[in-house]
Amino acid sequence: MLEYINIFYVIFKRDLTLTFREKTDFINSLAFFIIIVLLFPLTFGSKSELLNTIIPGIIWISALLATCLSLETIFRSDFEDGSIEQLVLNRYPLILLVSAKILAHWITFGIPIIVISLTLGVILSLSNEIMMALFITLILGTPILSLLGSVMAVLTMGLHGSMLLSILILPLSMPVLIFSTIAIQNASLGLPIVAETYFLAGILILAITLAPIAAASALRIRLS
Amino acid sequence: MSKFSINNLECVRQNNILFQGLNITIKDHGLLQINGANGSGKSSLLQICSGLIEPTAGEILWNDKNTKKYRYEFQSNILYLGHTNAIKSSLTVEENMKVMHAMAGTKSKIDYSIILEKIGIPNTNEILTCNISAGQKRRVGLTRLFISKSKLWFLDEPFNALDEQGKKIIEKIIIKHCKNGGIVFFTTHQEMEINNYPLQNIHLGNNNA
Amino acid sequence: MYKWIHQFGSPKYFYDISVRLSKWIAIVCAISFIGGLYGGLVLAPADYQQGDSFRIIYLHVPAAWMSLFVYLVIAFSGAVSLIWHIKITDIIARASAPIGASFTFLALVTGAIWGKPMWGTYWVWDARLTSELILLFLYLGYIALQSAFSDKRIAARAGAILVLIGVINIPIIHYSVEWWSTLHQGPTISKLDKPSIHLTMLIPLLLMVLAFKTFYITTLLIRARSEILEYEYNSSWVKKYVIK
Amino acid sequence: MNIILRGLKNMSLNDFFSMGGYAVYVWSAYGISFIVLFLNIILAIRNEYKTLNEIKKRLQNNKK
Repeated sequence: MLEYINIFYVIFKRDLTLTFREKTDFINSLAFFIIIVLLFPLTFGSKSELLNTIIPGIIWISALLATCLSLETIFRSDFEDGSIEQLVLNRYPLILLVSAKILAHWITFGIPIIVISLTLGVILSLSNEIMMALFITLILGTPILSLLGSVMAVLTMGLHGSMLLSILILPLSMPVLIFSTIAIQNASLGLPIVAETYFLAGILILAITLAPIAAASALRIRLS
Repeated sequence: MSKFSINNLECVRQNNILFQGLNITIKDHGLLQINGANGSGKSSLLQICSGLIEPTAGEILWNDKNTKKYRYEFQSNILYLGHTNAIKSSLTVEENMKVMHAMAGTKSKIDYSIILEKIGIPNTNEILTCNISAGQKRRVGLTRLFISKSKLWFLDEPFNALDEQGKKIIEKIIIKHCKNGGIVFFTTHQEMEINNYPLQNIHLGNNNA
Repeated sequence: MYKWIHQFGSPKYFYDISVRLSKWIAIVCAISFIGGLYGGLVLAPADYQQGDSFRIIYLHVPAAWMSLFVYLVIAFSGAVSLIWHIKITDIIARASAPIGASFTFLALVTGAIWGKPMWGTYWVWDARLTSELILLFLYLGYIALQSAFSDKRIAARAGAILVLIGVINIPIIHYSVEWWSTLHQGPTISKLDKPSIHLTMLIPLLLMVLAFKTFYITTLLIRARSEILEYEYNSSWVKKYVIK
Repeated sequence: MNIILRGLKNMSLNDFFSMGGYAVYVWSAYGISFIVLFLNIILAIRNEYKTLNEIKKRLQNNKK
């Protein structure tokens, strides 16, 4: 049992060091996220009433788009230098290795987006309930995007053009976006947001159980 | 005493038949060389045997058990090394070897510097692999042969991008592995690579089509 | 049982069947189409509320129903081809995707056209129409993924994985859109639902559903035939067949 | 049987086409549907002939 934890930790640490050594993807995705959020106050005028009703929605949409762009990096570097074959053909179950990579992707791309969106929320002066709702929905939502996105990333690995990955992942991430924006609106009206959080948690658990299996079999198919 | 056998394997790629009705059985101490022109299906045969690709027909048995059903039992005894040497360019040589060590699952502590000396690129532990030459990268990839303890090796053109001295080192390690009970499949496009060890030879040419 | 599947799964056997079958099913489709249209347009009395504009139901409901049905067929054949590596189900999934996409497009267009006389705007954010729209994106994603691969076998099995995930997501999408639309708009008394309609209105509707289903099968068989030829073009029976 | 005949009797031709004032919507919906379905079937048939001819051509020049 110990060696499984060890291999999980080794792959996880390897991916973390890789992302922090090649900072480009990491910084691009966060810069992209911030720029999109800042576009909206510029277009709608910072004091307009309309703005602070839709700011949480904007933050969520740009979080979704930023994760879309960063999904490609999970398997691209492994696919290019061939270490994907070592992952598939080794003694440890592929599901374990793939979930290590997905967790590494969530840590390196999901958590910074959550931190930055909260700071943006503070800058754009959102009330505390909205901030809490935004935090909860992001904490539950971004892992779903990473999990579903990793399967799509495997399917579109090595194909030209990363548009295909976004076309595949966006329709599937609609429920996450819908439940999060409803939760935020309820929070702004002071209503309880328990129902949407349960939904998001339900989808998250479904994604955690199914996505690594799907990603593992997709990897085997993609390489054959 | 383990046995690796292939029964009437067939592979059709883009509607031309690479090979058909291939039967091979290899026991311990076996060494098999697969040679043929480029694109004659050498790598496909290797990838099919290692389970990466599915053949259009036929099956692969390890100790008479179908490798697809007993996938992880088979996979814990093999080492596959493709054309690309599967190392991360932004990690240092030692970090790459640490990952290989964990992937190979060997419990014993391994001193990486000794292996690097054996393979001919001493004290390059701390250098980032992007700053070393292609030949040295190939050798870092080949350090897997020292680290892994699997019995069955599938090596795809282990000798290319290697100078004379490198070829000798790899030849020595392959023969040593075969001597103490290992099985090695390797592909090459030159004629005879290893000549001081009894080896089976499969020639894949377009005459099979 | 397993032998039957394999025997049915062989492309040559499927090809012969499809040549004979598609003629008969085409006839059934034509008859039910004419019967449904005649019944719907002529026989059925005008709806007391919407007048004659409700006749679009005879196109909208079968198309919407078929769009989901075809997606389930693709998911089922994808699952079968993943588990048992049968070539025919790959071809069925690949051939039925464009048909399913055009059904969804039809459902959306007829739904929008129907919305104009009833709600005054072409596009109304009704729960069903929005989940149809997302289903259309799922189809486009599947077709785009299929055409992105050069090797047909990998394309089919990658598409199967995508569709299986899509199928698991469809109830989630449908429910979240339902939740979303009841929140924003309040429960629209949408006429898109199958109203408890009078018998003379119901029969044409069933005929139209039969017509759409048989249309799907005929087009699927024809499209599958050309896919089979492409798959097997260097095998002996294709050469014999082509020269004949 | 009489239902079918009854339909024909009381519906004169021009108010059949006017569809109780909603002619534009009903007929445009039916028109688009026919076009889409027709396109589907035609493309499928054309595709089949195209592949058949392609294979014929390929066999010819293989034989040469």
